[in-house]
Amino acid sequence: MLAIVALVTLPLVAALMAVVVERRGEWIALLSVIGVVIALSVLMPLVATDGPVDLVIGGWQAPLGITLRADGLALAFAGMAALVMAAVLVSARTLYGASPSEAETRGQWAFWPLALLLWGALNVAFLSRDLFNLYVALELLTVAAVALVAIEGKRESLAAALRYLMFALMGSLAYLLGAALLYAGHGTLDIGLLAARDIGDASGATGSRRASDIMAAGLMTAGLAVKTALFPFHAWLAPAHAGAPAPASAILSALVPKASFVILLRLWFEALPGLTTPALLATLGGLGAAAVFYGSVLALRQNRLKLIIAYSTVAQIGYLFLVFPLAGGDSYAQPWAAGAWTGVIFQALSHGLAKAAMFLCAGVWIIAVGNDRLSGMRGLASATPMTMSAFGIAGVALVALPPSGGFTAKYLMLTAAFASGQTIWAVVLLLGGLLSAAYLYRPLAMAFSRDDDATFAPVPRSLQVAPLLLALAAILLGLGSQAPFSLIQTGRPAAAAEGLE
Amino acid sequence: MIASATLFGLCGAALIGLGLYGFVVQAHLLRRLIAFNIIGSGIFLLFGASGARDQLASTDPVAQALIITGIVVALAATAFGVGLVLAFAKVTGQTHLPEESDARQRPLKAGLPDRSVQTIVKDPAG
Amino acid sequence: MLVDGITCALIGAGLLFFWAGTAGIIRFPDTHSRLHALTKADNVGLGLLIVGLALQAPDWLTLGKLAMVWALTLVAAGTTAQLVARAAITKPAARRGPASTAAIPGDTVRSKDRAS
Amino acid sequence: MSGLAATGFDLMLCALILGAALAAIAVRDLFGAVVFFIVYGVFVALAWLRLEAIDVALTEAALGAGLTGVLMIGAVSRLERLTSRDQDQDAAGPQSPPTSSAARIATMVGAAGIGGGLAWGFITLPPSAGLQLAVAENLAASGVENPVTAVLLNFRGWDTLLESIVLLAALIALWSLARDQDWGRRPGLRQHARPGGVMATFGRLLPPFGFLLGVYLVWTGSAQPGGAFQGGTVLAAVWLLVMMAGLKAAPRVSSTRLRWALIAGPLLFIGVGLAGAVAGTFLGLPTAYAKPLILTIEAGLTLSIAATLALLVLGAPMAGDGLGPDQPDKEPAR
Amino acid sequence: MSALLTSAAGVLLLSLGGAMWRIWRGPDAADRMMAAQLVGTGGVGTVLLLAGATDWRMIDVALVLALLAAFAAIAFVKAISLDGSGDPEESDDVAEIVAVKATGARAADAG
Repeated sequence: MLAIVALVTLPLVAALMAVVVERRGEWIALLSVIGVVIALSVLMPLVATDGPVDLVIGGWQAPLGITLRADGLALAFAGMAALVMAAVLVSARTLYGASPSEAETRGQWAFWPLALLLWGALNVAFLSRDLFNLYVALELLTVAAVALVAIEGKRESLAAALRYLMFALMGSLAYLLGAALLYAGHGTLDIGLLAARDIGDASGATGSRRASDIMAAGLMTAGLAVKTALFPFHAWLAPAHAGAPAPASAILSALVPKASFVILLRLWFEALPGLTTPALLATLGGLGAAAVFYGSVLALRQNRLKLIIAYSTVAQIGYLFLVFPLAGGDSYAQPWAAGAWTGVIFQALSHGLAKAAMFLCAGVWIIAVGNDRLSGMRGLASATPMTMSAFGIAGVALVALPPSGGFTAKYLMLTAAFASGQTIWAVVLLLGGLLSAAYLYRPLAMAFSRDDDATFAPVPRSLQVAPLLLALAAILLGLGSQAPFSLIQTGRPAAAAEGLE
Repeated sequence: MIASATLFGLCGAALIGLGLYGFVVQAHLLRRLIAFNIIGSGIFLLFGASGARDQLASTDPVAQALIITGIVVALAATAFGVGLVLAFAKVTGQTHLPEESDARQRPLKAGLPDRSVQTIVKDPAG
Repeated sequence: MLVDGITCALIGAGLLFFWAGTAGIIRFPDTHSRLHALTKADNVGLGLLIVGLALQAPDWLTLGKLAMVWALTLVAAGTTAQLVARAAITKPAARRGPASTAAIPGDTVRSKDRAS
Repeated sequence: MSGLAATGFDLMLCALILGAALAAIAVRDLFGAVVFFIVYGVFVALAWLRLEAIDVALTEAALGAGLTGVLMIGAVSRLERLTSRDQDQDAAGPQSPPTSSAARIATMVGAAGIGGGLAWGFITLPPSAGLQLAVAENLAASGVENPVTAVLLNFRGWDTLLESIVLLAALIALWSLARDQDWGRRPGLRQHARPGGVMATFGRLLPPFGFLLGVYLVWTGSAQPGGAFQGGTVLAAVWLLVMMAGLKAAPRVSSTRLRWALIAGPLLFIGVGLAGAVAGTFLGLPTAYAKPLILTIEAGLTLSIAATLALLVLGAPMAGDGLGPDQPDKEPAR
Repeated sequence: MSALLTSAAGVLLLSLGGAMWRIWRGPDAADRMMAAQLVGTGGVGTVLLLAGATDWRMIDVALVLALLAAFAAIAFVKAISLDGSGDPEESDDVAEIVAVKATGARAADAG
């Protein structure tokens, strides 16, 4: 129980301390990373063997109080977030670290609390069972994320931050309105208690299918989709993620969309499974498929590395939404639903690790070259071999080649697609993989082409190690998939085993 | 009590619609923030009214607490938004976002002041 | 009963002043005279309302709060009326909207994008 | 009779709220929109009174109508200065193309559809008392008599803790928008007023009242409507007024004392929560100590909220003109 | 009495419609702000009447409203002052200093 408390409060306390303590933000962040890693290493085996652990805050049971629950889904994402944050904090030291003798600068002061607050908000979003508490966490996440986009103060990043803020604010409002309607209708905001009311299941004793419930579900889904940057709400993502400094981009792209996606999973699989209809599932899947193609095509057309990586996120987020049709179907018992659920979580984890690695690689190359244009990348492979291999390995995970975590994900999802007779989604998965190979080929080819005249600024080794470790973690996720696989199964909602609708 | 709750709930729904229209149609960023706040208070009214429709006692205290939290959070977002708009205006001299196509980021044109009046609505009084 | 009657009379008179203020702010031709109308309503209308309500006050705390509301509005109305009037008369800026005059040093638009 | 008068009042209030909102969106002039928005806040506060939600009405009056309005007024003024240089003010530049009337009508239809749908959903909701009963049952164990405060500080204290951190996050985010060379300076424009003038006098006269009111609202919040957020907002307004009247300059963002004040509330709150966690329940307030603990947390929160809100209104640190009684910034504090 | 006070609150509220009209029409910023002040004072009066009609605890809202209305007015006066942070009572030479400083800073910016 103390471990759960540590998981959600340590980053927040660290952020508060980073506000007052001058020029030592990096060390405070490091301490909190160590603390969270310890908490996770206590919690993960415990949860994997004994099942989910609840933390009833203040001792007030829902519906009056708020409960945090450490289940497999929450811990898997919290673990991924901790890995990414650790790597990012190491990489950000060159940009925002300060020696205690120098005067404090704006970036050195602002980056650490913002990154830590974002992390704290993420952990709350993964663990909380209360829809309104999740709203507050999402707002904290949004404010910190937008600030990180704007932190360089360039006109492009300010414009990107504003666009992001406008989208995110509307998303928050839609989500809040939905949560308010659910509370008004059912007198609780707790996901478990909502599930117990069988909302939408008119056949049950307590169930009903009310206009306000359908509206609430639609509004919350739309709001969360905006925050996850699902096509067609993706317009804010690429400029925002590409406009931020590399460590911030890594957090933004790898972690931030995952928070709203986890809430979306919990909403449909745990709280309101009775409200799904085949048309809704197909729509969400269709938007996901559109995102895969549209994001990939846009990634193919970019001439800047960070934009390629950012548009790739649009495409990769599309895969996540395939869980809805894949876990659906029309027969009774659906053995594939659990596979689809697990596969999508693997996809999210693998994408998080690989994408963070790629943005950190881009950061290394920006230091070496001075910008992130593809044309400037000639000869980088021989100049920065370690970073090059990190990028390549991350690419393997992104394209979902074996033995990466991405491959495990695609394998599970493909199996689900074929088993449920929904071949169309299998086609999306396969074509998407080809497209991602295509858009990653261009920077790779450019980096491997020889250019003997090119001179690069030296890059500290510590900066190059972090992305490599992250990329290796993405591979390890596939090689040692047994442990995460069983962790994800703990506390898996019933709908993820029996299928939606 | 029942009647006023219903009335204010409907008023909240109307405010959400109004604010949404304003948010979509207007390009001026400050006006969009105003529209955001109008939607927000519409949501709160709807929420509060739904908790006040039982005539047994006063408005649901949990709903009230959530609304207070919501108002504070909205203010925080608004204040940061205003700061962002000012920073953007300081760098570009503009008060709205440039149109942006997906494929390529067009560079911002600097230095052109925004004097556009986005709404063309007749004065209802005359 | 008598107290209730006095309350009604005072509140009625207060409302009359508020309506007079509103009429003034609609009908008077220029900013300065409208300001005059506003101040009347503020000071006298609200004052009458408060005296009327004070007769109904259940306890001393409420009475004290009523007095504080009145004091607050009196001071605030007096101050702001004077300042707004001065601003409206002396500064052409007030005619069109806030600030259409000089730019401030710390706040000027940078001619070049500082980062690129 | 009473019902009729009340219904008439409610109808009129709804009309005014909608009218103010419509005008805030439709009026041509930006400053007019801001003024309508302030007026709108006043009306919405009245609506909360009609719904017998006095706590919310206080918050709306203080934050919605008050601070947000002041924030917007300042923003309009600064925006006009930032965008009005060397161009004829009324010349239409090549801005984003005005929304076509077809798009406008489509938006209108869509927004009306959403509003109408919500209205329908609202009407078809079965009446529910929410968690009123659960709160009433547990009120005795919460340590306070005001049910809203009980929810905010005890039953859902975790929400409130995160909320106070959101405020702080917004301030960090706002400050991070400063230019690099302005770091360490004072936030916002340098305020100045004629010493001994009307404004300066007002700035001396009002604070005692305001301070009393703010502290009273926090103190009374445990039994009656009021609390840390409402009281903190009033105190923020008082502090802002003192700064605007040129009596005291805003503190530098590099000030360590200021930074401790900003985090004191959230830190104290988390500290109490962690102490509870060690004793067995995270954020658990044992009934016997609940009231003093809540009052302590509220005192800390009030300080932090007041400071944070005031600074949020002031804006990012910047180089000012330095005309006030406080001397110009010669060098940014290093 | 309660009904009478509520009716009085309604009558007061109705008068605020006129102030809304003035905000719409302007023409000056000062006109708008003055009308908003009237709405603020009227709002305070309405709160007081409602408090008398239903629940005296509502009177705190009137206090907050009165305080913050005054504060908004000060913010407005500041906003329309010469440099956005001044006082209309400051003498003209202050205005001159502002202007000189502004040109100086522009020159520094350009150089």
